[in-house]
Amino acid sequence: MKFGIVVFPGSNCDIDCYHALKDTLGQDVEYIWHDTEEVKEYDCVILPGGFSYGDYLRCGAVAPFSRVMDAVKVHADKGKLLVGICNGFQILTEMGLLPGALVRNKNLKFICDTVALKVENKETPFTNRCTHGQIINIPIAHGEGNYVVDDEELEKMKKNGQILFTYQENPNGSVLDIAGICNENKNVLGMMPHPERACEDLLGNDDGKFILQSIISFLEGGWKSE
Amino acid sequence: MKAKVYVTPKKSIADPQGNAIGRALNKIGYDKVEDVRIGKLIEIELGQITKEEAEVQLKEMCEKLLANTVIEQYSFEIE
Amino acid sequence: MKAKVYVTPKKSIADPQGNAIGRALNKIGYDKVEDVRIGKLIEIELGQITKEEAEVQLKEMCEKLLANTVIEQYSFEIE
Amino acid sequence: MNNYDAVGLTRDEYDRIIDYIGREPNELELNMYGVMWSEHCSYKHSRPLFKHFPTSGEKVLQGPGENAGIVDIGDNLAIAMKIESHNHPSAIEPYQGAATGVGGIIRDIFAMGARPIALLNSLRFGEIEKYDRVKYLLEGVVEGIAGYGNCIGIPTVGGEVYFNSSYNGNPLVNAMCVGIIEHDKIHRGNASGVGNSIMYVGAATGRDGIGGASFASVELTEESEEKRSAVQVGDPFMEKLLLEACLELLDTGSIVGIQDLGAAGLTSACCETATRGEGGMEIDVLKIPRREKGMHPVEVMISESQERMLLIVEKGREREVEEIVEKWGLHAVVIGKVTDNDKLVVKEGEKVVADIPAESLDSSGAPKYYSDYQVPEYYKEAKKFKYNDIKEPTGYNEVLLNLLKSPNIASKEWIYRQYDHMVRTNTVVKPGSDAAVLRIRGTKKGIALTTDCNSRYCYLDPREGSKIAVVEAARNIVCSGAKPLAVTDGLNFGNPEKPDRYWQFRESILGISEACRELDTPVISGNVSFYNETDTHAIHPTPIIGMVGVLDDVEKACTMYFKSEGDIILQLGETKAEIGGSEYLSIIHHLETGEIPFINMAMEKRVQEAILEAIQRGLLESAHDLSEGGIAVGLAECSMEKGLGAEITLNTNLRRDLELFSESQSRFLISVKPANLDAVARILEESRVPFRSIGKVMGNKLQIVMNQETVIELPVAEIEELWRGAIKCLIE
Ligand SMILES: Nc1ncnc2c1ncn2[C@@H]1O[C@H](COP(=O)(O)OP(=O)(O)O)[C@@H](O)[C@H]1O
Ligand SMILES: [Mg+2]
Repeated sequence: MKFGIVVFPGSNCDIDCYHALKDTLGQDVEYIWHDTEEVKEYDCVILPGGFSYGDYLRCGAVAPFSRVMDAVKVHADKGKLLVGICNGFQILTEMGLLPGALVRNKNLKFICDTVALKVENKETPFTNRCTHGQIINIPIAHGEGNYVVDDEELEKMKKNGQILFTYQENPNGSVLDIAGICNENKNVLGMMPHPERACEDLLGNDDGKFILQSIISFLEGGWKSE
Repeated sequence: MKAKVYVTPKKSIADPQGNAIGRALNKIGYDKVEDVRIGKLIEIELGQITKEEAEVQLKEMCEKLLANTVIEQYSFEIE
Repeated sequence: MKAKVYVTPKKSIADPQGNAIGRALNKIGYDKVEDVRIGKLIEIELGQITKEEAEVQLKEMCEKLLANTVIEQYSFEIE
Repeated sequence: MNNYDAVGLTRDEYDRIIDYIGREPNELELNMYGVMWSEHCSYKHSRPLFKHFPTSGEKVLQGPGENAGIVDIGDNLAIAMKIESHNHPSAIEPYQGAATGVGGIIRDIFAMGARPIALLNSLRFGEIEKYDRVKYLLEGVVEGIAGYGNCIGIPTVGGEVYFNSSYNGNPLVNAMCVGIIEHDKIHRGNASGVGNSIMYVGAATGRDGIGGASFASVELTEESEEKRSAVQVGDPFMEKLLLEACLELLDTGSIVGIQDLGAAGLTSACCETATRGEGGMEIDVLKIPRREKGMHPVEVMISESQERMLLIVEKGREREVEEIVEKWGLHAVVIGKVTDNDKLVVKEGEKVVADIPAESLDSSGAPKYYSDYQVPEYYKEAKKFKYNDIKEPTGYNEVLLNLLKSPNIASKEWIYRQYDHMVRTNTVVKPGSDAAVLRIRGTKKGIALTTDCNSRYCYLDPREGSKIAVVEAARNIVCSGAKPLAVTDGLNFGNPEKPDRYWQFRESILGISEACRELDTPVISGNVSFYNETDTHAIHPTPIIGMVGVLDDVEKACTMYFKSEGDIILQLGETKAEIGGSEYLSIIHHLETGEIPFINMAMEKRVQEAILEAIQRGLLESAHDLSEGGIAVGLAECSMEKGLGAEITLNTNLRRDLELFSESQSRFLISVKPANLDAVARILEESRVPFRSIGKVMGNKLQIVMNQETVIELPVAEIEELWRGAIKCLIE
């Protein structure tokens, strides 16, 4: 079982994901440089947080044109797991792999804090280790995490159980307090909060493990076909 | 050749920055201001290229990168 | 009445955003792009107000709030 | 005759140039001297006093004089650190001024070969309640710091913010960066090896910041407001690429020397690397990548465009350097070579446009001034204040609430919530406690970081106040369980050519030096910013002390918050009738006067050592030093994080307001499990530290009974709401 973390110019949570998976959870994990075409077989690819290409113009707008992204799309199309955290979530919406978009926080400020999330659907590769309605505390650090999506799409997402995490106290103005979603096929996750920042007692919080462990359990249990 | 690209948030999409600026303008006395929306003005210097070509390319650039058509609309002018 | 305000970085001021987007456009194949500068387009809905008044007010708003005249220049149009 | 005035030089200085080069300088040369001999670059008024600082020690691997200081933390690891001011640029364009301040200090750290791991910032603003401009500055500065630090992915883990009328019109923005490095990887800005190539990497050079260094060396007047071309724009994305590229390059062994381009741009970088290395250098301005057309050699040589580095590359390995740099999406170009003729030669193509002895340009060649100094009138006047001059307030609940919501004491959460303080997942103690603590990966160790300076004390008594700044920094470090190691100082003062200001500066240096010597925390780097004054007044002397400490076991890190009900609260140190210069006097009685608290260094050291021992033995639940607002505010601060109240009894002979709000030094609040009380008491007794048990962590109210009378009784939730929301409330 292998994790791959894509490194774009300007990524800065790549190393945090790496440490969380490798040091804390003992997983096999590698960095994937943005400028490669060939991508090995990974079971789960992570687009980490940070400011890819400076996040100039719009967050995550340029990263989809990196050479590696064709292969990442193929990976996702095969039904394999693709996770976008923070900037990674923004990139996934820019690529159209997830619906909607992320705009500036309602208060127009960058917010770094630890917030309470509610798990809305535990029947996914990303949440199977959680209980339904469980509250987990996960850090956020973003200026543009205000999720917007049209009503029609939102209805669809609700019906499909694509809304995975909601904020208990909405920090950024997201519609329906949305903090994290997945695609229809439930193999692509996008979330603004950073589970990789909450994997150690030393840092005061290890709730992030619920999410990363869910992924590991899912992968260990073999592919679930729906 | 020079081009100007205008990218603005779609009507249906909230514009927190525009709202904040609108409120601030009201607060400092401009009470006629009813609505403010903030978009982008992108000025592009294009080299030797025909106007037709420029139009094709600009449209592509907007669709691909300069605007996120889920939330934004765009238009452009070539000088 | 509707107005459009254009705010752009002054010529002498570096525009890292514009440069980065210029480079990105080159990289995805638009090699004719020589320079990109990114500014703001602010659309303002003004209520019942004469054109002259609007002009005076818009200039003030730009100086006070809409543009940071230390690094930006502005212009506007009234429709 | 050239116009030496226009480049900020005096007639005498001009003559000195002629002495050095044996002829009249041309325009380019004159400008190069102008920027290099500006106060900002040459330290001409401050350098003579630096000899007082203790700068060496067993653990110091690099003292002042390089891009940053370096101190050993064991395990073959060391910490690089430095603080730098960006006051004038921030006064004019707060966002970009602060952002480029952060960018500049980060470059200083990775120019040593260290990986930046943390940022701090020390801010001073005018009266926020009174002026919209101050709010604008605060918002802009904080956003600028956030914008840069967050994007580049270095956590901003601490700092301080104070408000005082002396900063009306002259805010202070000091940024500090801390990096980590292995002992054998330390690099320096040396241009050594004749024939080695000088390479330029990073952003193109534009006309920005022209005159920036000389600009920072004049008072803010109407006229200087117009020199706005000096505004530079930060590009954190470029800097991230530059940072990664440089660190990768330094690992290849192809880099002989590395230097960031800061104040005075290429001129300074070339001259400094040349004089530290073989002595000479030759460069061609036509090779410098430019942002604008038609730039004159003068503009290229003194431009302060951001995100640029100079590399001295082993001859023959240029291609290797280019490849790595290109991998990161940047370009590197050869602009010249190292020579050994002690000259800095600038060419424009084949034409020599400047030819000057490199040493004459830098601080060894620049003039030094020993200004006159004079004790100001206010200093003696202030000492006449007696506390009997003020009336004792009635209703201490209200007094405490007023203090807690005053911007100097109120929570700074509105600010640090905008900073990513967690990225890189090493932040063990986040902003909000006394010092930030970071774990050092691959070891059991941690480091603690803080910045401190009570500038009101430094105004009323620059020498004692500066000592207190150092010991307060050390207290914050000690409260988090770390042993203080070294200091970086950001000295912000008024015009040094005025005798009273120079006196303040001199006294302050003497105070810092004494305290650093006593605590064995050498000064390893620093920065001086003079001319922080407007037409009407100077700022309070503000010598900001940035300090690093080390924890051998990061798991033992301690915070200031009460942890559980039933813990016993001890006050260490003695409370005396010391209210001069206090926050209480300022907020409640609107007075900024009096004799500041006395500091007994011997006692201070004993208390600090005792606390450290107790924390290292795992005996303390919390530790917090008492500073602004005295014991009443201190207790409130310990209560809020977890909403735990306290039942406190204070028996005293002092007037009640003095007991509650005195700012006597060397005092701490600790909380202890009853089972550990004896062990803690033994440590304190052995160290001859006075202490008293004052109550228990209990309930959800803060209750203080004094001499049998309840003087304060407030729900923690109420205190907290007010304290947490105060700054936000003032701004919005
Ligand atoms: N500008 C700032 N940036 C980041 N953190 C800050 C800033 N100002 C204050 N803080 C944090 O708020 C807390 C309280 O600061 P302060 O009152 O200055 O502490 P102390 O009195 O113990 O020195 C500290 O953790 C400090 O690091
Ligand atoms: Mg403290």
